[in-house]
Amino acid sequence: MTEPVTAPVTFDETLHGRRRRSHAAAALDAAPTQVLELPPPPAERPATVLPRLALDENPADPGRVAVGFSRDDVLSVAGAGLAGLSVGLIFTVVLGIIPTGWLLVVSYVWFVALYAVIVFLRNPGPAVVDRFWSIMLWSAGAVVIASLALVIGFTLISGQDVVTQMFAADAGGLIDRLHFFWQDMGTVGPLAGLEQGGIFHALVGTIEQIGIALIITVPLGLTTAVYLGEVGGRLARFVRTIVEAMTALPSVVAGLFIYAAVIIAFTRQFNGFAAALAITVLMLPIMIRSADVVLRLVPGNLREAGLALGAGQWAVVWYVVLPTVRSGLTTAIILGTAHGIGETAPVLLTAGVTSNLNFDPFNGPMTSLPLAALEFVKAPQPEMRARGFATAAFLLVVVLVLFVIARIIGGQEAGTVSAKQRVRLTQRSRGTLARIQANRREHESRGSADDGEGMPPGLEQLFQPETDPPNLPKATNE
Amino acid sequence: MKTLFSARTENHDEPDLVEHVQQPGGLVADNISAWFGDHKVLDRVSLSMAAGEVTALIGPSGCGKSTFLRILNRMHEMIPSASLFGEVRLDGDDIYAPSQRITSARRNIGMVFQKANPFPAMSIYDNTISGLKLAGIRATRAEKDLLVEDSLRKASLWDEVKDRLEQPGGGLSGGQQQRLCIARSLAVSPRVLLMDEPCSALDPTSTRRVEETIESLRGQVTVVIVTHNMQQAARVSSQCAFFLAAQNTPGVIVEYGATEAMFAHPQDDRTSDYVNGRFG
Amino acid sequence: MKTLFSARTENHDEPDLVEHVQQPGGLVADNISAWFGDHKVLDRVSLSMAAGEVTALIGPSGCGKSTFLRILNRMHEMIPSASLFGEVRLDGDDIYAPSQRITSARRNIGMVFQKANPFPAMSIYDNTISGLKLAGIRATRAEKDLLVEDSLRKASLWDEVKDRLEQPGGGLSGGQQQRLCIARSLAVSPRVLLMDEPCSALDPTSTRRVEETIESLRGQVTVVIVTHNMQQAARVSSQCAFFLAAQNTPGVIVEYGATEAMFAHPQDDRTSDYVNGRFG
Amino acid sequence: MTAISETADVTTRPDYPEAGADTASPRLIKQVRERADRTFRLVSSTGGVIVLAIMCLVGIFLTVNAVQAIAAVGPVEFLTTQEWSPETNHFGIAAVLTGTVLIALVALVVALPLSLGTSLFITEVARGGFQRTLVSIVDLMAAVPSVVYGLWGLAFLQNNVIGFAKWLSTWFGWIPIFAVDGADPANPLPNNALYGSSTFIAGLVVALMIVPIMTSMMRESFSRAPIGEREGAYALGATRWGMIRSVVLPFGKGGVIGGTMLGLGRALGETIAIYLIISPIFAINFHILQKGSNSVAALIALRYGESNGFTMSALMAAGLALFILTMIVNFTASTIIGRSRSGAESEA
Amino acid sequence: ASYPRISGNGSSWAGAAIDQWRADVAAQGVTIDFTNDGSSAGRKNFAQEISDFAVSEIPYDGDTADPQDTARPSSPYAMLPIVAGGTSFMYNLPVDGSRFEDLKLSQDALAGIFTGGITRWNDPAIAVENPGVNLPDNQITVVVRSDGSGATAQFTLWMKRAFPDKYAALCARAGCDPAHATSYFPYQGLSNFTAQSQSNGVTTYTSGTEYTINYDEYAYPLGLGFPVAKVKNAAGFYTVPTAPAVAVALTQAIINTDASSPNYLSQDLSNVYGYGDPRSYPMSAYSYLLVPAAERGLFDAAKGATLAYYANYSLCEGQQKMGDLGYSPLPMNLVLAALDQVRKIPGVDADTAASMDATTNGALHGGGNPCNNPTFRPGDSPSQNVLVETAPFPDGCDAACQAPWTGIPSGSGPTYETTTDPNAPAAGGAPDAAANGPAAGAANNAAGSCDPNTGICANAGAAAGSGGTVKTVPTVLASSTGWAGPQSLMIIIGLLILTLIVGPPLVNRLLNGRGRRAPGERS
Ligand SMILES: Nc1ncnc2c1ncn2[C@@H]1O[C@H](COP(=O)(O)OP(=O)(O)OP(=O)(O)O)[C@@H](O)[C@H]1O
Ligand SMILES: Nc1ncnc2c1ncn2[C@@H]1O[C@H](COP(=O)(O)OP(=O)(O)OP(=O)(O)O)[C@@H](O)[C@H]1O
Ligand SMILES: [Mg+2]
Ligand SMILES: [Mg+2]
Ligand SMILES: O=P([O-])([O-])[O-]
Repeated sequence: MTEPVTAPVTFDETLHGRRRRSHAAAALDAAPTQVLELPPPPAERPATVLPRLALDENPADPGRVAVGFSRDDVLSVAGAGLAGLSVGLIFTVVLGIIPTGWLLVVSYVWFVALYAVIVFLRNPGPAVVDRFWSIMLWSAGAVVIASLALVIGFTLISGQDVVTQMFAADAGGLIDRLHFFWQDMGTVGPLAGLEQGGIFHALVGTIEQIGIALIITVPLGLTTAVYLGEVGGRLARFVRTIVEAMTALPSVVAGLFIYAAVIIAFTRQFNGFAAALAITVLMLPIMIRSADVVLRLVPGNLREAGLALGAGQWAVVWYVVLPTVRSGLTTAIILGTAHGIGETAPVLLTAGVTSNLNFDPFNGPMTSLPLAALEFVKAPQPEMRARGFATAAFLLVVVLVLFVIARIIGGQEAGTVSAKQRVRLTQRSRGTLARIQANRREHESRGSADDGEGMPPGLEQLFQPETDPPNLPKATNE
Repeated sequence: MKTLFSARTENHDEPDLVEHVQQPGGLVADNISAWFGDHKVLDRVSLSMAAGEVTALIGPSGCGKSTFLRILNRMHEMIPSASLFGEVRLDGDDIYAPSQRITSARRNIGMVFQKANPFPAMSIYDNTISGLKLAGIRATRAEKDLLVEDSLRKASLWDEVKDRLEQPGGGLSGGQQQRLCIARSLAVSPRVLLMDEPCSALDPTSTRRVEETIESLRGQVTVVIVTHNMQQAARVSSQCAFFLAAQNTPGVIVEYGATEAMFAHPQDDRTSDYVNGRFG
Repeated sequence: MKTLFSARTENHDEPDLVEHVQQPGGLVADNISAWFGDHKVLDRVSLSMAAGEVTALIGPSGCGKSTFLRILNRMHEMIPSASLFGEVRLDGDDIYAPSQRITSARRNIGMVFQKANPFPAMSIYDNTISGLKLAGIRATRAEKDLLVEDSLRKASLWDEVKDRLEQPGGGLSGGQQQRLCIARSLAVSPRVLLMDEPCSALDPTSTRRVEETIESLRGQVTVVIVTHNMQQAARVSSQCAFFLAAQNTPGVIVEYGATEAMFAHPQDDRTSDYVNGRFG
Repeated sequence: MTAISETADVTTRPDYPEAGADTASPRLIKQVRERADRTFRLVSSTGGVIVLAIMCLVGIFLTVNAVQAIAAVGPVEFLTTQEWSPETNHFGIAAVLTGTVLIALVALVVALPLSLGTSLFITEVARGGFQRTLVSIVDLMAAVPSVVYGLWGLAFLQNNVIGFAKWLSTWFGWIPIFAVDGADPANPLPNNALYGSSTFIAGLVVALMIVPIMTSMMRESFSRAPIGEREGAYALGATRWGMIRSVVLPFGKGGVIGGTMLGLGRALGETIAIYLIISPIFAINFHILQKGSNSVAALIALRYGESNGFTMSALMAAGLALFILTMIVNFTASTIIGRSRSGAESEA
Repeated sequence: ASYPRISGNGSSWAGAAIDQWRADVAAQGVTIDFTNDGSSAGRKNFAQEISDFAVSEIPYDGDTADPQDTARPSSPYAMLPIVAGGTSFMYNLPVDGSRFEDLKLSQDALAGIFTGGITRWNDPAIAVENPGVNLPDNQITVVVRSDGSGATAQFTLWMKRAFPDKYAALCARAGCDPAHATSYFPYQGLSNFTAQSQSNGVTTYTSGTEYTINYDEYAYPLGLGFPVAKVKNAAGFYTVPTAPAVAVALTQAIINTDASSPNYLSQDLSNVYGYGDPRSYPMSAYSYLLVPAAERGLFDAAKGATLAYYANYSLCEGQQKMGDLGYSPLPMNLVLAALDQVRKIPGVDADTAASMDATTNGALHGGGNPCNNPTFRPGDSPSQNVLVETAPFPDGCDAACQAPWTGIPSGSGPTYETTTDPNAPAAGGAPDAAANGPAAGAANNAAGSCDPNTGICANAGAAAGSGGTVKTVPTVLASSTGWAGPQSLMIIIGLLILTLIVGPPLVNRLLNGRGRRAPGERS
């Protein structure tokens, strides 16, 4: 180490050395050290070819090969669908041996069968299986969408009178038309028409109850999830097991618990806070569980990278782990919220029911949206039932809005950016670069007085040791 | 073994091959252009890969070697935004023709990836014959047994794993996993085997074994291998194509030909610079 | 700038260095044994890594190179079953001494992993100075700006990314990501930089850039690099240690010394076989 | 300690004593944590302990309250009696618990294929905007309040599904669970009431309620099936389904089981919807298509309002039984998930 | 005065009335929270001092109380009637393809149906009341409440009092105490009974399922537009629970006037069931308000003022709208007695006290009707009930009817052609109900066809809430559910179509040898 190392092995030499063992090189050097059993090379090895010489420099953009669905696939599905429908019609409408209500079911069964046959005629076994299961997957998706559509459709149709009233000719100004959202039922009796009354009281109740529940669950839930994922240990495993078991805690049991432990024992009256506590008990495990799952997906190498930079555990969690899964955590919170917002049984046991607006969560009954829906629907009057379903529909809308908000706040997965964001970030980058360059100039003008090096003092200290080490090895292979 | 490979015999009934009459497996890429969305990454690339020989694709990173390779067995389509123009003819048939089934193209043209990807839930045995299962080919136990041994022997893996065939494939070392993937591809008797940097994640010993495996396949299967390692290209291939993508332009083949010619006296300066390690 | 590097100043108050007085960063591993559970993977390994020089660790797969490297900055402890015996002295202080903070050991001894792992939630800018944030070092905006530029320049990345500093670090190419990780490690001014096969997932161009970066660090930071690539070891290192683990025995250092000597006239036959590509 | 020799052209071969002579045992390493880290660990474990305390409080509360009732009849009778009449000191959970399990099983049988199919559809078939829309739809479905499902089941589904129930019992009545007592095939007039308010209908509604949570768990694990393995299967000439069979499903097994167990847990505890739909009977009824069923949660919802003292204790005892059942299910689930591959591994 | 907010819960039977009053006083600035979660829950919460007041159909004690009910308030309380109403019997019965809306039932038949003695619609006991109606030979599905309910308590009380044998038989079968009414309908083991939760569940189920009958508050069938059974009173006339019919019947209630009894002012309804007035509806009853008679827990004098204000309003002004809601207003004598109970509430404020005094003065000393009670005409005796006096007599009730009823009516003919049933009590058919027949206005708009095999209706869902009449297809198929003609036909046709569509290509494929596959395929 007293003299600069002269390169004992250079890239080229190594390459050469290696090539000595390769048949290509062997042929080249005419000194074959290894005889490979190869088909004899063609008598005359062609020289290499430069294909670009034969091409235009700027060709017109050619069309592209259409890949994906072939016309055959599409026609098979369409044909089988048509045939299935026809057979269904024959059985139901024409022959009448199956009730017309079963038309879709019959047609579907025939469609699947006929499609399988069609595919079988032209394709090998695996393709038939593939197409069959594709249809099954599509069907599963369709069934799920259809059921949700039925549920929502039923709710909307059952509550349509409320909407109709809103659009009625004599409903008055915009404010009057929207009375359903800003009035309560305080002065509205069972005989009142739909032009009066609304669900403002329930909306307030829902917001306050879920708000209180979130104030408790978000910090507690996320802390616990972090505890499970980052601290660990035997106790953490026990907590995780308990929490997982608790995700299935029957909501009515949670309600009973709060009813006995809070209302009977302390408050002696129904109140919104007790309901919030019951919702909390139900939301906590859901939130912890989904947050825990998300946290466990953070690649271990990110944590290692953080630790290797000299960070403490807390810093790694706060600066690396949590930001990486921000969107996942938002989803966890929203899932918990959406679940808590729809809880009925525990709220019924703890918040009581009222038609009056109540802003005070600690005193007196406080209705929430799902509870109001249930209570409305329980009433005999058609107007009340319509209000009930309209409330349920409104609840769905509220949840939908929450989802949208969460997606906006939570953003996409860490590290992915949309096209719009990319443009913005590019602009920001330009700003940052300009700032850095300005800083650099300023620093240099200040620093040129002493050493002229474009480096902050700390960096100098770091990268320019006080005394140059003697015999610093130099790059060897240039 | 008859049922198992009867399909292979059938193929000989197909129209005569234009490029390669002696042996099946000749692969011709004709005027291929490729895009990701609107980003063009390959521009009118044509290359003929001789049946039974090893063709190496070399070139700096990002020049479209992987894209080209994936176009050769229709894996390119897996990426939603991807599109392409041109023809790929396997023994004369365009694999992109509407009458062609994507699955059969891929079965005929096997592929081995940079990162070994055996099916971790399956045993080594099952991994080896997983292609049969996936293609819906029925075989008796005895046929399967023979096939497993043959394929593992071809991939030079038999001796190392014959005592633990029923253990999960994920338990092997990286190099063994890679050779298991080669064995798995060989078991469906492909005419072509594509390899995308098969050794770049392996240690030298494993690399050596894989290269030996490639040697032993010569003459039986057409091999197309992408590699970053010039020595590897020189060691294993008989033909070579140099890809290059200049700044912000799509990738093209700058030069191709016999490997020794490419390394000994390339005609293009860029090829010469690249193979001599002056860039890339 | 005081706050920024105050931690460093503290370090100078520490007891005088024994091995290297001229330059900080001398790292000495003394009689290291390591276990995973009851499985011993390193047996009494001692090695001195000279300050400001590049030391390469070579050897076949599984011989304990990574384990050794991770012991050098206490990353080994992260694995629950792992344990060790021996001392690691940085400028004379045992980093495993009870009085030593694990975080300061790791800040002084940075690490770059085989797979580039920039923080996905951070921009390139933030990734570069993430070490400051993570170590709780306060700095003004201007200080950060200068540090970002300097670190990125050190890692030969500045010109490539200066126009997209606010884009997420995950959007860079593999080689760029790896250099970003190097820049990130350099930003906290470590005395030692450990690299575990930093180029094995990179293309030659990127490899070349990383090697250039390592060159430029020579004399400033002690570098310990694990590599599978003999030529790389030859190109970048001045010292070299050959690890080997015979069948079912823990890994040991068979031979170490100046790189040229190791490659030119190794004393041990196994070393000679290994560096000449006859095994491993 | 050996230092690298000072001469560059000589390498060193360290001496090792004979193998086995080494007696070094692992060194005890103390980690000195920063204050911030100690605080962090303290705060987060406090969070964990609080949650544990809350959860245990619920369990203890149930147990303490249930003791009185269980002690009054004895655990054996409590488990084997079908009637529910705490006033006369004659009650047990045989019928209610069986009903709960039956409803949950029906729900699972319906929901499992549906959510498997949907999650595979989302991860493997749907692309781009359609995929995102589907995910949102499933999420939205999870957020539909159970009271809405209950009302829908009562007022809409019941009337429309009875025909199917009838068909099933007519043609498959020879399978005991599909039999319906009192069904009179000779009577041309319908007797729909026989098929209403059944385990089957309650199970269907509960199935819809658990589909979203099962789907999202399965989707999560399916979507993490490594791209390398997927491409490996495709490159072997696999069809999409072949790839799913050989890569996605084995990889997602843990998620499937976990999701199923989670769904089962929720199905066991579902309250309002079941309460609205079933016609509670206190006799074990294995005929799932026949009217009359029961469930612990619905029983509590039905009776809590009027219960106090001993009758309340009896309800708590039922709640405790349900609680223990869900615990068992979840312990099983976490054991299975713990052993499987998906989720646990961070494929970087 | 400013009144603090109070809350109560209880009867869903009286829920609509309470809710109406709550809305009315809210307009006057008094806030009342009320949850109609059932009488039993009301009594329990009141006893536990969680609510300030409760509404229940039955008291805590006495033979009319539910023996299963163990809740008792530990501090003094008072009980007062607040609203009267009738238990109605809603049914869903298709006859000859359309919903039948004119079902008449004797009390005996009702007891038979609800105790499991009568299980088929064409049972002679039903047929005899509905001559000429082609009653279907199908099972009666009896829909009862599964939750604890005041409606059930009132109904079982009627069974216990009027048909003790049948009630005892029911109790013997299903397990209940024949000496007490019960809030939980004993339906265990009765195969044609179905229990549903809450009034809403019971009525929704009935409206959606044919051949069913239930019991519940009259407001529910009114709201859904469904018919209720016309019940034959002791006079032999068929009535429905309209306000006058209930009022007439309740004149026979015997009031517990023992002020020291905890059940002071509770009613013994034994005489109501058998009242011979042709206008009376036998299943009439009261609902009660339970109020604290001393301060307790969170209930202080200030809250007492609110409660008193609310109770006073309910008893006077509030009775006005009861008819519209399906209830019957309280007679003045009950109002006066109830006001005495209200005075026991701690903290009654001066305004309320003055108002109550004015009411009492008006009724007893000719001070007019400041209470504005609809049953009271100033100057009358408080026990006189205007509603009773003006209640219309049923059609077919001649002048003799005006007095205690004596003779067989003549006049309006029967709706249906009579079959010569010797047992028919009135040859000309029974007189129709007094006023506003329940579903008189129900439109026959929703026509549709339902298949007798599958039960699927073409316009399924139209039944719920539409008030429409669902027509069934009157075809009678012989034993259609076994393996018979249609099923065989189905299979044969299926096979035929299969062969026609799929056969040729399959044969072709087989003939050409299995090996021919698409080009490029080589598995
Ligand atoms: N999925 C994709 N979406 C969009 N662009 C892509 C995608 N995959 C590759 N590209 C782009 O296509 C070009 C060619 O990539 P390709 O992977 O084929 O290069 P390569 O030669 O294989 O590089 P390497 O040696 O690094 O593997 C690159 O510019 C790359 O950024
Ligand atoms: N987390 C772990 N748990 C148990 N054993 C381990 C763990 N990590 C490594 N080992 C074992 O320790 C030994 C040394 O592994 P190490 O990763 O240090 O080798 P290496 O030289 O870095 O190999 P490579 O070149 O493949 O990276 C191997 O036998 C390995 O199986
Ligand atoms: Mg590539
Ligand atoms: Mg390693
Ligand atoms: O009024 P009830 O709800 O008790 O019938």
